[in-house]
Amino acid sequence: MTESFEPKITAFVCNWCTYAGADLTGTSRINYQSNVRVLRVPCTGRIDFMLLMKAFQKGSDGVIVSGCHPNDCHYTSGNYHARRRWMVYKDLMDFMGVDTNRVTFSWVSAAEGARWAQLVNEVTDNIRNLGPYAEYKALAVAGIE
Amino acid sequence: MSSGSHHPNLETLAGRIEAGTGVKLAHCYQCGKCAAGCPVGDEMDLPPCQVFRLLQLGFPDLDEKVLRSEGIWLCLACETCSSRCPQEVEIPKVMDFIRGEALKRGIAHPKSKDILSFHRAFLDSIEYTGRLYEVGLVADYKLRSRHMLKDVMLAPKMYIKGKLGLFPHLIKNRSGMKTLFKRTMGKG
Amino acid sequence: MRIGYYPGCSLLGSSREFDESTRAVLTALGVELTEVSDWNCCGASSAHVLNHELSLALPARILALAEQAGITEILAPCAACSNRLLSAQQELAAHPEKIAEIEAAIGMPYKGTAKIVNILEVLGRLKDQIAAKTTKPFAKKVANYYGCLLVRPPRVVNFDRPEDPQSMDLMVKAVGATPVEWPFKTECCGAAFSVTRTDIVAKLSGKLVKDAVKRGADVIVVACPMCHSNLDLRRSEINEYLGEQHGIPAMFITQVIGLALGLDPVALGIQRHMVPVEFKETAAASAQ
Amino acid sequence: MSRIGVFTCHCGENIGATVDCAKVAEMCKHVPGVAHSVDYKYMCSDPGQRMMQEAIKEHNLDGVVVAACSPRMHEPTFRRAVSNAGVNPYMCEMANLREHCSWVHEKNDATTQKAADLIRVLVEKIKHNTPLYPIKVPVTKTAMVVGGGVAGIQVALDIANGGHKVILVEKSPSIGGHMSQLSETFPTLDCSQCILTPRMVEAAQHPNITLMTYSEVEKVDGFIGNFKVTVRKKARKLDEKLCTGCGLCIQKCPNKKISDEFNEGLGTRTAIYVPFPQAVPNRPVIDTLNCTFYKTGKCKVCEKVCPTNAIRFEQEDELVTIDIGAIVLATGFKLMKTEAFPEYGYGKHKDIIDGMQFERLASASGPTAGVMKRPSDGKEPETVVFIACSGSRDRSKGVPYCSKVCCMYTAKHAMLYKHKVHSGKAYVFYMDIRAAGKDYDEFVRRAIEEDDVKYIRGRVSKIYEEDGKLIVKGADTLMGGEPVEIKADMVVLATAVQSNDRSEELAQTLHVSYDTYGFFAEAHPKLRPVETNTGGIFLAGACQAPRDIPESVAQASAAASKVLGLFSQDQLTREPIVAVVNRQAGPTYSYCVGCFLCQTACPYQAIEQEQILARNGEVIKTIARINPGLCQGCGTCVATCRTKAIDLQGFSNEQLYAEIMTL
Ligand SMILES: Cc1cc2nc3c(=O)[nH]c(=O)nc-3n(C[C@H](O)[C@H](O)[C@H](O)COP(=O)(O)OP(=O)(O)OC[C@H]3O[C@@H](n4cnc5c(N)ncnc54)[C@H](O)[C@@H]3O)c2cc1C
Ligand SMILES: Cc1cc2nc3c(=O)[nH]c(=O)nc-3n(C[C@H](O)[C@H](O)[C@H](O)COP(=O)(O)OP(=O)(O)OC[C@H]3O[C@@H](n4cnc5c(N)ncnc54)[C@H](O)[C@@H]3O)c2cc1C
Ligand code: SF4
Ligand code: SF4
Ligand code: SF4
Ligand code: SF4
Ligand code: SF4
Ligand code: SF4
Ligand code: SF4
Ligand code: SF4
Repeated sequence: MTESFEPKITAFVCNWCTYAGADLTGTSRINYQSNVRVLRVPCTGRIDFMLLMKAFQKGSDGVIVSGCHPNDCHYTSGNYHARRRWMVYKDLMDFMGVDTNRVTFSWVSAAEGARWAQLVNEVTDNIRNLGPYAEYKALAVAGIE
Repeated sequence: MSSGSHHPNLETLAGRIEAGTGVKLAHCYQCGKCAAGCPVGDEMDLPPCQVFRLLQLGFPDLDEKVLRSEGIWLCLACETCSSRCPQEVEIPKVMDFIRGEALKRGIAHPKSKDILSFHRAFLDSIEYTGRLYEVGLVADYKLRSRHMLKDVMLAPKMYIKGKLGLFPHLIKNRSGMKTLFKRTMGKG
Repeated sequence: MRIGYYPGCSLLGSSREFDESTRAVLTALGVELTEVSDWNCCGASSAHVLNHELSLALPARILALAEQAGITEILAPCAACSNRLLSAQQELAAHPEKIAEIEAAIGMPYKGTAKIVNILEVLGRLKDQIAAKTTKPFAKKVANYYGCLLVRPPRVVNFDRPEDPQSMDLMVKAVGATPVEWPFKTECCGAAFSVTRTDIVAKLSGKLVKDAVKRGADVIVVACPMCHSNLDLRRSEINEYLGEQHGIPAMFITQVIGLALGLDPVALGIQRHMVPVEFKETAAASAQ
Repeated sequence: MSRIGVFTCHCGENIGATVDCAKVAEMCKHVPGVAHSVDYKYMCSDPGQRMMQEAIKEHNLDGVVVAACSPRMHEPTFRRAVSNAGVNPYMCEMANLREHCSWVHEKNDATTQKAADLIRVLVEKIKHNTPLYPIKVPVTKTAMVVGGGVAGIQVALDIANGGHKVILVEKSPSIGGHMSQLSETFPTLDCSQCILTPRMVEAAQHPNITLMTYSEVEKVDGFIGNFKVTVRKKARKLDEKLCTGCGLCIQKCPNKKISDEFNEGLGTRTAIYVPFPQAVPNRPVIDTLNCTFYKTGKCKVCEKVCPTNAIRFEQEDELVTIDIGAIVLATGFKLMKTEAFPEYGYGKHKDIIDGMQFERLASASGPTAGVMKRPSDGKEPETVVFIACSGSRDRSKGVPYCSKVCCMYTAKHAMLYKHKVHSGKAYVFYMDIRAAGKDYDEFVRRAIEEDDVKYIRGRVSKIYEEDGKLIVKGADTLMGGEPVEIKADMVVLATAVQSNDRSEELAQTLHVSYDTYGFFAEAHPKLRPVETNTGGIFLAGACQAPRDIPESVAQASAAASKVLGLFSQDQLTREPIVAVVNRQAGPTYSYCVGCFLCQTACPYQAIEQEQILARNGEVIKTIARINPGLCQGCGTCVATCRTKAIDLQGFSNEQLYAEIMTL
């Protein structure tokens, strides 16, 4: 664990809540660490397992998935499906040997600008502590891609 | 992400009640339906809904007021209140629990003595014989409560009717019974 | 039909006639009772007041003994007993983590598989047979008193309706009686205070007796020894409290059915009541 | 090879002060596929947009990344701009250098690097973008309103007055709903019939409104603007065109002892009947379950007396299918019955009635002509107990919610009773008084202060009958739970408002969501309260939640305005962000294996089953098909599909993978 390690964090966020929340972080000028790269999707319901795996494959050290709070989904129940699926994903990742500490599922609403900054900072620090995700390479060699 | 798990705080009486009975005091919304139907509601210094109200606030002096009350000893466990409570609060369970708490703290209402004497006599009878020995129970209760005269008129009649066995029914495995009591009551 | 039998303490003493009449009636109907051997008291209305674990362990021992004897269904005629057995069984089923300690206390393995039934459930199954074998219809007006513990709490006992139950009404109809409409079928008689607070018993039971008479009942029929004690043994206190003399008898449902089936009143323990079982005009007719 | 242009905006100092925009533009020049990269002070300004359009022409660009503010701010602006320059608008993406970068990070190399990264990601995405075209669907400008209570009538009138055709479907023989049963209405105490009947007549006579009473919706196909609704017209057993509503048949029908629904069982009616004298339409129906002719084959008195020979015993139900552009559900509620109260005698005491029965007793057109008489013996009740929250806010009865209207109608009932029986005593058992509308609390206070209604804060545990009185055992929690016993002559239970019978079935027929209690679910509780999740289907009145008349009517007008908004367009334009199921040539035809997991996951019921047929008509394969009219583009189906047979336009797997691969 070297001090100079700068983790790569990929965030999948929904357009309506978390993306807007992150916009609000900006409008409120709340500073946070710049390691995160945001990918916008219409709804967390759109996020599937392969996207997460691809992110790790491409060298992400940590992944954030964030959408609307339960019951607030722009698409009524997309995040409900997402939530149910995440449970399965976690198990699946566990099974495949992926370190589930490296995936953070969260809700950030359009009004929670500060929450977004806090989330990104927490995850960044956490992953920085965990160190680079070198093990993934081993998994990849074992052929899970 | 908020988690649904919730741990009662055992420092407070409300928390201990929740841990011990599964009843959350906050579920009671003070409708009074329990008091309205309780067969002894008019005898109680604190009707069931008041017991809940005082406990809900979590003020130690109010908790103590409840523990010292007579009403909690009058509850017959008839379950009228709990079967009608709109919030499905299991009131008699809480009554049981707080009586235990009052005893532990030694602040049970003086009038509880008779009732307690009876229950103690009852359990003693089971502890030693395995079954309830009614004559023994009544005699024992009278000794403990000093209500010597009460019921003396009834006993001979019952005897004549063949309803009072003069000797206890002893179960075979009486040592097992002792163990059972030690392991449960022993914990106090 | 074979069925396990847990009489409970009061059926050995103050409510012997409930035991006698239950055995007599069920035998007459071809039911074989296997008594749980070396059974202990269920703790009734006392154990839970003082110690929760004790109130689980006592019934658990009974259930464990029944299991050992291969009993799959136990009749507990006393409503308090069947209620306690059910409560303990359900609590242990919901909290299996408590079972180990209970097993240690009772010194036996516990599974909690035996089904617990009350007397009305068993009689209910035999209703057609009872109706067919009725030789002396019990042509009385009956106030059916179910008390608390037979139907409450509904989440535990899951039997009949919690208010205005019907099973006993249907049963007495089957033997020719007419149930009266009355509002106190499940009103508490004071049960547990039979010894300690006879004043409360007199007041609560007094209300029942008075109303039953007012609604024209010839007899109050019960299915619980505690109810019976309060309505029968405590009648003098009740009458004193009411300032009126009420001679309306209180009978066990099994005695009513026994009489209807033509069984010997003495075998049914009718003579053991404090309030004599006598009926105003129709008494003679039905005794014949 | 793509020719992509990158335009990096300084936003004055907003981006420029933190991110080295010139350097970013320079870095982007070297990204494969980028044909042009510049930075500029204000991209959204006129000169900025013009510069971009010129660059598109000059460099022959086929895609554009604008690296500026949030797409939630200016995406429409720049998409319009590129479109005007001849490039498909969906070939333009925005990198968020301001909200997600310059405003939230320190000024340093990492931040500039991040800015460049954000652009590269989108450059890769655009390489996989395909031109998309807005979806257009036609609109049938006829609305259907289901349910003819006050809410449904209001919706129908508003749409009809807006110039469009409305079909009002009502399951019972007359429109009017519960409001037609009410005596007087809070908070003004004006006569319900007096304000409602004119509306009913207006609806019946409106040239744009077609009433279909005694009818029910059987089937709904299609989507917003293009529904096909099948309605079952139940047989009235008479020819409505011939019948004049003279009522002779009703007078002569010998079968007079049938319990009357309109009077809530407090009166009787004949087998051929109109529910109430002011019914609209004023045409009878034959109740075939109770008619002597249908039971025994004899009678036909009605047929004999009818002057116009309108009776048709052999008439059958009729199914009609209608093209509809928008549907408004206004099917109202039902009241919990007194049978649901074991502790109050399971409904066996005649003098324990519910609120609607009280309305009928108090109504001048009711069975007692508005004179207070209790049902059991017709005596004037001297003491009446009203019990609020009966069954509501009661988990043990399965209704934890507040029914909202009963505090008010209970105050009204107590007041009406006191106005009719001056010497009478009225008690109200309540838990809280919820009277939050305009003039509502004043109304309740009036009952207490002027009409001397005694409010007791507590619930009633038991009611039983003794010596012709009802003994009400309650408690007063303001006196510490003191038991209170009242000997009453009549008890009125303000029973819970519940979702109507078979509302769940109806919701399923229409593919709208409903809550745990069977009330129809709005799209958003605050911002889209009259829309459902299904495009083109709207809600009004108590079918969505317990509501009083003012709210029902307000909501009805809101729903009507939504319909009118929809009908103001000839065609609907929708963003092409929709899912598509993969199709290809045989023998595979599609990756879809027909598991239809996607169908259950889709929140909008946008996924249908489609059969691929061989030339001889044989089904080769059944696959999923997305209806672009219904799909809202959430992408849930994409994530659900295990064979990756579905993709979401604009956020396809390929596009997202490309983005990730650039990280
Ligand atoms: C006792 C009582 C007193 C009240 N007093 C007042 C008052 O004083 N003031 C006040 O503001 N509010 C009062 N209310 C509330 C008022 O009744 C409601 O707000 C109002 O009736 C709601 O109107 P609605 O059109 O939404 O529903 P409803 O009146 O229930 O009308 C729904 C209509 O839809 C029909 N329908 C149902 N299902 C179908 C179907 N599947 N297909 C076709 N048609 C169908 C029904 O037959 C009915 O005609 C009172 C309510 C009660 C219970
Ligand atoms: C403390 C508080 C908390 C609340 N919390 C909630 C909640 O959690 N959930 C909820 O649903 N509701 C809540 N509300 C209620 C909610 O705020 C209101 O329902 C809502 O704001 C009403 O919106 P409005 O547009 O009618 O009025 P307003 O929000 O008051 O908007 C009126 C606008 O008109 C402008 N205006 C006024 N006069 C003129 C004029 N003459 N010419 C031009 N413009 C004018 C005003 O400047 C203002 O912008 C809360 C209210 C309060 C007070
Ligand atoms: S009935 Fe239940 S909710 Fe009501 S006051 Fe009693 S405990 Fe509380
Ligand atoms: S269980 Fe106790 S508190 Fe409840 S009604 Fe019976 S006596 Fe009253
Ligand atoms: S396009 Fe956005 S970032 Fe650029 S000047 Fe306009 S508002 Fe600012
Ligand atoms: S008698 Fe004939 S015309 Fe008159 S109401 Fe009846 S059906 Fe209609
Ligand atoms: S046929 Fe039926 S509806 Fe007609 S008059 Fe006879 S009973 Fe009435
Ligand atoms: S409106 Fe009033 S009476 Fe009705 S449920 Fe709500 S609080 Fe109870
Ligand atoms: S989930 Fe995929 S494979 Fe299954 S039906 Fe839908 S599109 Fe076809
Ligand atoms: S994208 Fe969403 S709305 Fe569209 S079909 Fe898929 S799940 Fe349904």
